[in-house]
Amino acid sequence: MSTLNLDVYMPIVILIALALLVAGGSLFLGSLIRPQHPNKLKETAYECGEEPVGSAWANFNVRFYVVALIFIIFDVESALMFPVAAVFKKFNEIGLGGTLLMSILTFVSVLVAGIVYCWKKGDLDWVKSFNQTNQPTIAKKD
Amino acid sequence: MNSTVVSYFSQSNEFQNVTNWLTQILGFNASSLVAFIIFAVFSLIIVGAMATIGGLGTYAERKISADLQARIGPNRVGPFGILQFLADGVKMILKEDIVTTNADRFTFNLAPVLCLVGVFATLAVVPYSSGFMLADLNVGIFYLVGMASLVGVGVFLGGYASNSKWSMLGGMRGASQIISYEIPATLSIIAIVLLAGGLSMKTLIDGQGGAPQDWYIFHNPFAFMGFFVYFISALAETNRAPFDLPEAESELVSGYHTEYTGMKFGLFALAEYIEVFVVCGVAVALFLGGYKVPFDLGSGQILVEKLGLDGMLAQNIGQFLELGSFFTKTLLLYYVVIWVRWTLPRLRVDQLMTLCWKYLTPIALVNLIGCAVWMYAFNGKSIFALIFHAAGSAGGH
Amino acid sequence: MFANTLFLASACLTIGGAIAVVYSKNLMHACIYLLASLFGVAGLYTCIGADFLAATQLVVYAGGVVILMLFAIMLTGGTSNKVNRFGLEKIPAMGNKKTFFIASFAAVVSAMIIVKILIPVLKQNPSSALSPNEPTVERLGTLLATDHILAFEISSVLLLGALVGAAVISRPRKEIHD
Amino acid sequence: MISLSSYLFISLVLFLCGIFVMVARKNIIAILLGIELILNASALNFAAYTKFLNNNLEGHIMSLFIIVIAAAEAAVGLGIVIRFFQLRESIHIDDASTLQN
Amino acid sequence: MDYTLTTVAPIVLLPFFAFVINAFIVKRFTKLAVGISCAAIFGSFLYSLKIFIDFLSVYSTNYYIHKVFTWFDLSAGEHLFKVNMGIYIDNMTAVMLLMVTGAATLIHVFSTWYMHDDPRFGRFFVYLSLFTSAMLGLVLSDNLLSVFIFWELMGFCSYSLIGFYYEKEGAGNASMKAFMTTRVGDVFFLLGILAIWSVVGSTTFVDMYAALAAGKLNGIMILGIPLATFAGFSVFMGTMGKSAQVPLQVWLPDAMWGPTPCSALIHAATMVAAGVYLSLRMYPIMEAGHLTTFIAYIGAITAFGAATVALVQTDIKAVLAYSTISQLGYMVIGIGVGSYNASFMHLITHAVFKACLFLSAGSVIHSIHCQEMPQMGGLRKKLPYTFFAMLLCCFAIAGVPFFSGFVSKDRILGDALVMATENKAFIGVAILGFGGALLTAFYMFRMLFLTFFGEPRDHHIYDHAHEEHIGWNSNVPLLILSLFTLGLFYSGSFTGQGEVNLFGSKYEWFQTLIKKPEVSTVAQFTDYQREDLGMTDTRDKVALTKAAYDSTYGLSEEKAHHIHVVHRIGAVLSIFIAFLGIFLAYSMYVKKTLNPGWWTNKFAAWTRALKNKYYFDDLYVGKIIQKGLLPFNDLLSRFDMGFYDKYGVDGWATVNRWAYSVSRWFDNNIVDSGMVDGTGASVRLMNVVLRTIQSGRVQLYFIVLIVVLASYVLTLRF
Repeated sequence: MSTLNLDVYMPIVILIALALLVAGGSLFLGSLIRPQHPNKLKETAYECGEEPVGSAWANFNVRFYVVALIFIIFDVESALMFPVAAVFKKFNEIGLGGTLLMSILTFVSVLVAGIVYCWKKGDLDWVKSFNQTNQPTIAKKD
Repeated sequence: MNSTVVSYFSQSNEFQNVTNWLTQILGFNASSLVAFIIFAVFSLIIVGAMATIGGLGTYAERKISADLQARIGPNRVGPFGILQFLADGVKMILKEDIVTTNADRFTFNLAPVLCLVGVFATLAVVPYSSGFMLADLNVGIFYLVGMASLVGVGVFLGGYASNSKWSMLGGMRGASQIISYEIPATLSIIAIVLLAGGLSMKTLIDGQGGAPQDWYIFHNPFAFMGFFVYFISALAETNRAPFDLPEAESELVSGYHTEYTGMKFGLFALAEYIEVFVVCGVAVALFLGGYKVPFDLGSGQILVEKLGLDGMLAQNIGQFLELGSFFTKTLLLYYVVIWVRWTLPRLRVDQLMTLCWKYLTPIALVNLIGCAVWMYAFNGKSIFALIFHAAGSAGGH
Repeated sequence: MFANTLFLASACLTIGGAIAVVYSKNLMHACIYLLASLFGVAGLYTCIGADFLAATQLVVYAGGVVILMLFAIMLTGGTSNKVNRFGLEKIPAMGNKKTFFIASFAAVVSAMIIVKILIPVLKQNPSSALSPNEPTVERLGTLLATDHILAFEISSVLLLGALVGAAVISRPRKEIHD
Repeated sequence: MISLSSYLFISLVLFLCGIFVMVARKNIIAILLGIELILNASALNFAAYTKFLNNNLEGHIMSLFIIVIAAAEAAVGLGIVIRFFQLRESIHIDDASTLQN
Repeated sequence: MDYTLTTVAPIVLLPFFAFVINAFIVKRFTKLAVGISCAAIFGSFLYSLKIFIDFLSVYSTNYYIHKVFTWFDLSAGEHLFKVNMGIYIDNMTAVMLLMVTGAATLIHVFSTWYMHDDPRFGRFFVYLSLFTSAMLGLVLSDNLLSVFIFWELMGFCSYSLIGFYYEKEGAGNASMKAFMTTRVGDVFFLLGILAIWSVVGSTTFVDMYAALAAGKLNGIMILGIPLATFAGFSVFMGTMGKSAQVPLQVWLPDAMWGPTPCSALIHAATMVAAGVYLSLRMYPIMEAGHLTTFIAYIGAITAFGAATVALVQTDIKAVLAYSTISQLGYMVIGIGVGSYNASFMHLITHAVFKACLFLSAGSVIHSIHCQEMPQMGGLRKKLPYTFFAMLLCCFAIAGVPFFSGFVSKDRILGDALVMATENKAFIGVAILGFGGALLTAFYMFRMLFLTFFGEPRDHHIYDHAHEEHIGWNSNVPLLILSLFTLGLFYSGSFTGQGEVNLFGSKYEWFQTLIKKPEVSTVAQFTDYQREDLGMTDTRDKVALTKAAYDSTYGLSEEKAHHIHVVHRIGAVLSIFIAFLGIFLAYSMYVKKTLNPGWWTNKFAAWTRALKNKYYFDDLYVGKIIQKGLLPFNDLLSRFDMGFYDKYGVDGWATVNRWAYSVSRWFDNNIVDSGMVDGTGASVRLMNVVLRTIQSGRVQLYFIVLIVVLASYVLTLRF
């Protein structure tokens, strides 16, 4: 098993364990010494001193989702770009930089087309312009 | 494992002796065990150092803000109030732990731990010096990006679990801000990866030199812009001002950790301050020459030749110089981060999104393409190399 | 030693997470368990030297897909049980005894299929001599830039399609009537 | 311990959990979770086979593209779910049984 | 001179890219689009000129360039399935390229004048670019498959161009007619390709010649017909469709519905030339299939029949259209009588003078906005340049010595005469050929005299003829083209050997460069290599000396003498015939010593037949489609209704109904009587059953999927 060279990952595991340890340890330590006087008022959610109205787990605006969507597309794009970018220097040294450059350009430009589309259609605008009346209506009904 | 702590130590004879001795005693190959012990010790050291830096960060923040606002700041605990962070820590532990009735307990407890795990795991690949690196992964920077995105999940879950409207808004905003700004940051990183030709931190830093003209920030105009794009995105990713929308106290009370008290809040804060350090360290490693020291002092060769020092000793001195170099640059950036916080007003949420998607991301894409074209056109030479080459050929022969 | 530990931990995390996803009664918790399971899968990738895949797993799943799912859960009203204006159960339950029974039937049947297919494969006993792990990033990059260049380019078109399609679908729109 | 059969076993378990979730749940998002599990199982299989059988990295490429496709699928799938929710105020799978309206 | 695929590709790709770019920008930047099209075709022309000059500098019959690459390879083990694509350039291709690009360039230039006030000015050039690039691709192709691809592309373009004025009903019908008629030929062509592929395993010309030489095609029968005959006939059917031979000639006269420049392109450089070009390439197969007599007669009938129809046409473009069919007939005669290079030469010369004629006609039509010859007359003074160009072209087409038409047509007729002396079967061909030549001279000069001579018959039109609107871009193409109607350019010698001879000489470049692909000698072509990218170049330079020429065309002394004598007779005969035709036309339409009305009255039935184009259209529409296809259609529909519906569908319904009733009884009495009580009709019951299956519940589908898969997999034995 020593051939697998997995020892490099040791510190990561150790650090994750340490993080759990620090968090758990401090919480456990605190639970021994800290006061514990819960009452009903203390355990209500903060809403500027008023009684909380309803649950906070309500519907949210869909534009959060659109942002996350563009993000995940670019995330995946970067995941594909990383290895190609890593070999770019090597390819450039052996004289294949031009072809790789072209393929990177193609790849990126297609995605740029996507973001331009979203830009033009206003998906990137957080506040929609006022003459645009396509605000979500159902989501706000209840 | 070519440039981690263990490999650095394994250069010395004592390490071999200890390993052999342990192997004889225990009856199996103990190199892994020794490595584990060394890693554990150094992880503890780093975590300790980071906790201190995080704590000192809070102190520095208050002190610097006081300076900027012509106040004195904390001055009671210890000399110049420097032990203030210890007092804060003790206070955190002693505070009552409140979980609201409607909260999702499991998630509520998990969220700060997730943040902390994400940040601590990134510490493994931060290059402190050429010999003092916990893990030199082949995918180092990419791994860092992945682990750092755990913080977004933590923030979101923290906001969700509280079941408070302020928290929920803060959590949603925080998560979408973190993921949004990850894009320009990642694109800037890809541009540097293009220049360096590898993902491991060692490769990224070895492509640079000690002197500023060898840093990637001055490699070409696009990388120069890329540094600022990365730095702004990093600020936003760590929810620092002027991007502290998720915890905007004037509108969201305290954002996603409104309902958190005591040590759980402390964990969020610790994670945030350490993350600031990490992103500053990454900025240094990627753009500002990392741990490199001018005149190749880091490897100690010059000390051996000029001063006739022992090889191992010279190397150790070099390591400390490198550590100093890295920490100096990083802490300078850390200072800039705090400075920015108290100088610039907070952005509105729509300005935040506009800045990310309509300015930083297109600029980062242009930088990426520009770096690729530069690499292709000038065969990977930096702008200074070109200028020196041109000047040399103009002046000489 | 460490390799085995890492493998066991990852495997436990993976399987435990997956089973927790199955038995969780709360959608949000199920999502977190899924995250744990995906983390375990990343660990399993590292155990066989697929370091880049592991990092991709972290970046895309932990950073991307899980966040997206959490957002989607919030956008569809969180996990609280409510009754909507049609009198329907708005946020459906995570299943009941009947569906679990059917699901276990389906799982057993598909397990039979897979085992039936796998047994001859395992009987051939492929060489279990492990080759040492090597850095994969450069090789992957070379493969992506040469042999699989078409897939690389076409995946950008796929992503473009996904972006445009999903943006169009989820764009806020005024309802035509009512 | 690290062997092909153990990897196949893990991916089998992942796959079965995915199937189970897909069939047992009535919540569309939960079903998407199950799909993610299944996709992960297949990606893991590819990586394991390429490690234990031939050690060229074709399987890694395949896994990489599975991850890419899984992300795209999640994006579009969740978009559909959100749209459906906007129309019907429900994410019950049995409400999504008609092609029109 | 080292051509590869990538260096030759611009010839095709320049117009093609012009097409692609223009398709996007044509709406907004019409002028720019037109400029791009013209520049692209001019670039192709320059490149073709370079290739042509390079080939001339080698000056060898055997020199050729053949590059192949593997398009796709689906071979699995023994089973080879590999499709190659490539280019094949020999002397013929080089000449053809020059002709196509040259004529197309001039037509493009002319169109900038002719179409400039058309609302769809830009779109016309989009089509022109695609059309030209398709033709160039066809010419460069080395195999039948890519020929077919470009062939169909041209079919589509001609469809678009003929129906360019799609507001007019006639144009729409004409485009449909052209498309459908050529489609009849195309189906046969495809059959021929498949037949060849099935035996040769490749569609490349050289492979085909090699297979022919190796005797692979011998003894293979398809439907009781020898393969060579079948394939040759099928491919020739394609030619008949594309090159408008009897009986598929009906589309070409209607093609004049398109704008005149596009008619010029179709009739001269591209579409109809493609058919003849293909036949020339496939000549060895046709020869091996003993099809020459058939081909010669098809050609002769076309040549003569079309000429007779042209006699009575009054529309200037119709006359030209029929003259095209007639001249194509001569080319086909040339193929039939083995006059290979004369046929090809006629293709080139005809392309030049026919393009010029059409452009001149376009000039006339655009100036007076009228196409009817009886309303013209006396335009000589109004349109002097056009008149000059048209005069030269009429000399050429009529076969007056020193003009190109004489050089090529005379040789075809001479060879026909030679064949007639050797083989009695060809006597009819020769007679029809010479008769057609007489009629050609007559009707061409009839057209010329009616248009340009005499008194203006319609003063309104005459006065409004506006020469002043005619710019350089209309006259220059005409004059350039008319210059090339001189025979000198075709019968001259590029090597400096020998004199320019009235009857041609052994050293004229056409005669020496264009050689019939002889199957015995083409076997050497098989040794070309196919490497991965196919960038191999097997060139075989043979300096052509007189001795080499004589040995190649080695003929016995007496036979050569015989041919010489017959050729001389044929030449004298055709000169006589040409002048006779011109004289007749002159005396009828200028001197008016002969009254054309008398002739039409005398042969009234014939005139009617001619006016109705020998009733071909009526035959096709009235007899074949109405009487043949529609009843068949009826039969099929009756079969459908009477058999399928009655026994198949209704019977199945009966079975189903029976099943419903059984299941209803079952459900009613045994399963759940309460459930079925409400559902009266069995159809509704079935509805319910089906609805439960088709519930839209994805999970249910999924389980069914798993179960089905399991039941399949678990029965397998590994």
